[in-house]
Amino acid sequence: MNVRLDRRAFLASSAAAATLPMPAIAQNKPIRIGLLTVKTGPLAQGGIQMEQGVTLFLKDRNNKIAGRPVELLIGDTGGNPAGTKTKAQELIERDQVDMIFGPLAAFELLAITDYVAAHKTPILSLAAAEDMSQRKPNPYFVRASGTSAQNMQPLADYAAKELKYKSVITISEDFAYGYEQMGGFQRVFEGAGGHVVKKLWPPLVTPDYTPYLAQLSGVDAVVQGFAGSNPLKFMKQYADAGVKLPVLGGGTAGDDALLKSFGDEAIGMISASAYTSDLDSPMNQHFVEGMVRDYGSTPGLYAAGLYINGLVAEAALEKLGGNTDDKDAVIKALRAVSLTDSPRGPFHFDHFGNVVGTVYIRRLERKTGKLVQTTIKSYPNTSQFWTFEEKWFLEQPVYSRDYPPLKS
Amino acid sequence: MTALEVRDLNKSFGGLRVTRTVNLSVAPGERRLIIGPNGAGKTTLFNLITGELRADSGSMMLFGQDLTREPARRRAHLGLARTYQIITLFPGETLLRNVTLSLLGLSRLRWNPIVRIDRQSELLTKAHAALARVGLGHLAERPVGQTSYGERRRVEIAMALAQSPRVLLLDEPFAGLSIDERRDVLTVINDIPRDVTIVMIEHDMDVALEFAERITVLHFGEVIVEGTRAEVVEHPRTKEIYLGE
Amino acid sequence: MNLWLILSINSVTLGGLLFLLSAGFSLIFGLMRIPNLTHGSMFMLGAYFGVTLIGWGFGFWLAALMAGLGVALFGGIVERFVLRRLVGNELAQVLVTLGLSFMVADVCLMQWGGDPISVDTPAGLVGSSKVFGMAFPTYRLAIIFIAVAIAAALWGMLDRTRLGAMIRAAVDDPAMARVVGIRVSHLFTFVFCLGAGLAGFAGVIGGPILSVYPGLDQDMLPLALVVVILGGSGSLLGSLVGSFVVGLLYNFGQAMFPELAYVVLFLPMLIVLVLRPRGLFGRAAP
Amino acid sequence: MNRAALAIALLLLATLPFWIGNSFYVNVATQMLIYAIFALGLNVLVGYAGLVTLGHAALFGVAAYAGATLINSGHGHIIVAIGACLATLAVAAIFAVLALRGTGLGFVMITVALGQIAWGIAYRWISLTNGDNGVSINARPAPFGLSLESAPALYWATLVVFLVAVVAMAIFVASPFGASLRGARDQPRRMTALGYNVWLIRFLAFLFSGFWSGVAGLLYLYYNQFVSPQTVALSASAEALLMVIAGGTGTLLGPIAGAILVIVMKDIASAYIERWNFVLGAIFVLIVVFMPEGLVPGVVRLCRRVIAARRPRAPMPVLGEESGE
Repeated sequence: MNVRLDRRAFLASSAAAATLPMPAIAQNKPIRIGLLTVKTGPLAQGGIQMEQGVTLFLKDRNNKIAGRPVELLIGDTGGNPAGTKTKAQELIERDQVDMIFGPLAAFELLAITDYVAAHKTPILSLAAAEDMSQRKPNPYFVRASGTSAQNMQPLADYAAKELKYKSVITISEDFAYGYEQMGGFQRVFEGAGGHVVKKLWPPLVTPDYTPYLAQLSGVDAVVQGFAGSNPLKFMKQYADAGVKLPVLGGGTAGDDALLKSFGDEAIGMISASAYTSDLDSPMNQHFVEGMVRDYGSTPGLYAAGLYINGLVAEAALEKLGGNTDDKDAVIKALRAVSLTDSPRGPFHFDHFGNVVGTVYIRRLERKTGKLVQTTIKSYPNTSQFWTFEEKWFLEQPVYSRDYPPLKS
Repeated sequence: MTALEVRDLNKSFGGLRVTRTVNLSVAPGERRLIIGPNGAGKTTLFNLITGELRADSGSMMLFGQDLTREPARRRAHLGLARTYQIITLFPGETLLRNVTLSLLGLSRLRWNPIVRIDRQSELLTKAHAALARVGLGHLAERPVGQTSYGERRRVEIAMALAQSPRVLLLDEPFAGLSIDERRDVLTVINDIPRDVTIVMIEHDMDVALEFAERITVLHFGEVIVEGTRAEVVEHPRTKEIYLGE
Repeated sequence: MNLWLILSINSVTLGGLLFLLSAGFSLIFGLMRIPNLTHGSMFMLGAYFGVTLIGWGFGFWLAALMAGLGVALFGGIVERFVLRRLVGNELAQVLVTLGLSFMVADVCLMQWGGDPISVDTPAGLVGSSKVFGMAFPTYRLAIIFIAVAIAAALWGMLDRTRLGAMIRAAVDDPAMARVVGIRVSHLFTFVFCLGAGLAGFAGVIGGPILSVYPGLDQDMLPLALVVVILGGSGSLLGSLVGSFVVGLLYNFGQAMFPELAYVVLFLPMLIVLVLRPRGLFGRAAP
Repeated sequence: MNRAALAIALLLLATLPFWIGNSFYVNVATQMLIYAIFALGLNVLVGYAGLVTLGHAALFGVAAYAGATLINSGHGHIIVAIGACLATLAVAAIFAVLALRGTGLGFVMITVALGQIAWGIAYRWISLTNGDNGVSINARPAPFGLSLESAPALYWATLVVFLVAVVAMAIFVASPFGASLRGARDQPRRMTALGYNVWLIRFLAFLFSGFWSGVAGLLYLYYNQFVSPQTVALSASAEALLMVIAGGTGTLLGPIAGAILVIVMKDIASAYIERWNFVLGAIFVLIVVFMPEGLVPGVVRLCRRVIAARRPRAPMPVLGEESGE
């Protein structure tokens, strides 16, 4: 059994502490990390991987960071904003955690960002909402995974310059994450001379994509930005409908955690992601091995994101000598972290707390019977602003359903 | 002026004509009996008069006032009250509350969401009086569920009387009662003053004939015979379709 | 490429799948007058059973049948031990089926994890076939045939057998059916099992298109609801028509009014309910 | 006896932030009160009018969205409160007119359709509702200069509204109109023959119910400072309905108990029981099967039985409050 220090385990150990004198606990107060994740409902897939990522990290460190034991407190948000708020209150007010990892979805993060900032609690989230590190920044926010568009901007560059595509149709879920991904793609693709012919937005819950698939024709490629289990459904129906156009995808669309679920229909998909399981670095190999060993699956963005959060926290706390009393110092140290080796390669943070790191363009292939991602190009030091000037970028509206508008 | 006037009333359910051009004219203060075999359309006629069913054609007047287009609830306000063959009370409530609801129906107080219903002394006095009138004053606080069938029949009548109706429709008020209970109910009905016109459906000929002044015989939705007690009893068609059986 | 023709044929495919899902829902609704809120869960449970059975080496079709039977058995247990105690109490049935759907969803999450699981299209039906000179996914065409075949079998059962006659009688007038000596309680169990089984079977059949994931239950339940409202409860023809209407609404609505995708689905349901408030449930009214 | 119990309960409620310790639990208590108000409002329809709705979260949500929109456009707390209530009442009126076309299951299904349409709009009408990401408000309003920023302050404010709601319900239930509503639930035909306008009674009850749902929705906004489409979803309506039914329909305490039960499971037990959704589902099933009348009436029944068993010859205690002198 792997080491899991959740609240029940903690309660058990403190009950033991009540009967047996254990002075060590009193002397060495644990660092408390709150994990906001989703363990019930439709988003549970990503949430469970998040928990696996951080659990593996703590196991690798024997539950110790910067010389102090770590206590992981897990809150199940149920995948809804009100639940996230309640769990954030539980972690901050009752359990007084030193920092929060998570939550998963943008709407969860947006529900608590003001609250977390008011309580000066550092939060290391995976949620990709652009404005969290752009127009409405939270000074206690750190994001090692990236914005929605951060992977898509290099993907557009690759599509236009290397693949020489001239026209595409984009398709993504009808919510902010989808808009922001496709907005980023469109701005860069059109800047490089490409043309986005049509943008399709199926609702998040769409049992059948055929009405949309019927509209995919007359372009060089299709760009899809689905998340969760939707990429599976989409690729399957795409192949079944007999559409032959090449497919480009974002980070969640080609997430490595889906490799075990994809079939041959996904072969050839080119996706851009901040994490790729085929990255040949010692840290990543160690991480992938650990995930395969403990959970039997290739890790994707969610598990990697949380493992990386662990690394970030560790680097920062080591610099502070394990002292978490001054939250402003903690957030300062977190944002100053610069790692050369991590499962996603080297990265550091910009002044908004958003990651600047490598984006990998991968092709999905079948090798020795297994589906794998093969990196075909890397874009190192990619910022959320891509090659645009930050000031100009922030003056533009945030990417949305209709921005940038389609050119006729 | 007639108390209740029904002209050329028609009603069909699907293809089945349950009321065929029925005419009925009841004088003020009259005791009218409506008889007819099962399925003759007696209760349907009541439902049409009270507006619980919409007539396909025809018209109805209450003391010269046209009822035809009035919704059922308005007809109650115009002075029409009824009892049900299948007892229709508020099962979870006390007898007092049942009668109170009946009284409230015609009072503006029914819309009041603020005062306490059990502090309305005038209303309660009236309700107690209505129960006393049918001999149930002592059971006012008893829930309907704990009363006998005969008592419930009397509550039905008490509720109708509480509405101070000008025309009262009684739908088989003796159905299913024991001999003693019949006597009680008959006393109640006989005590109703003459300013209330009564139309009654009844199967029990012994009690009904004693009560009725004029009788209407319905058969397959049609008025076959109408007249005084003697006229109807003597009529050959009556004997043929009803008494002869 | 003719977009409208493609959309039409896709509508029919989705309609076929929805028919498998909602035929049982409609019978349960019509006969027992309960909105069975576990029906989406039955669909999902069937799909997960199918995944496991296929994993054990059973063929797709056999797995679909076995999953259907398994879910039917589960439905039978639910009916016998829970719903049976609550006959006539709609409120309690709503609550209990809702509670059960929570439980099923959580058990599935526990047992099969949060990852979406894809179901391979059965061999022989992979790829696309040419119809009217256009490529259509063969498996989708097969679903249409399955739906029609099951509709025919159900129709035969309801119309030609004694059991079917009893079900029809009980749907039309439960009180009368009891009077003439039909064991309505046995019918309830049978119909509930049948409905659950069909939903479970549909879950496996839908697997290659929809894949299986937590939340599948909540995606499917509203669709079944719309079908039954549009088509009328307790009527096989109604569910068939309703399924295809929903298939059309869904496909054309998504393509033509993407912003109003949900409104397009639920507005017709609302209109039918408002304009024919008793028309569809009228038989239940006193 | 009863008065003493009531006084003690009030005292405990009023002083809760002092003895409950952590502000997290104060917040949980605030949530309980908010959902109790919502459930009390819903109970008017479900319990007293006999109309089961699965679309009430839409009314809750309308108030929250309207409130958030008004706050973000810079309006003061009075306009926010009035505007949110008016918006809720307007939507409730539309819902009522449409839903009251049906009865029984027809009514339920119409409310489902209406709720889903409301959800679709919240989700899709992005210019108004900001879609999936929801609408945030930066700060809680300060009605009459009282800051609601701290957990106890909001708790007390909510407690006041809650007590008003409870008193309003108690008065309503004991009033002639309340009696009319229950009459229309049990014998609509008879009520019509007695001269009642059953449709209008139900319509007004729907508005009254909607009003309290709106009040709860506005408090929810103040509490969370956030509203999103999930607030309006079918599952939110179902959850509220579960509170009412599990606690006991048509009782004053039932919806409150139901709200407490659900919030305890969601907010507190979920930290210790990983499979809390399963447990919540199981609790509902058990309540329905073993206490079909709901938790509060069921417990009262059990207590009576226990008392009766202890004192075999004692007369049945009369617990009905309705017929007080």
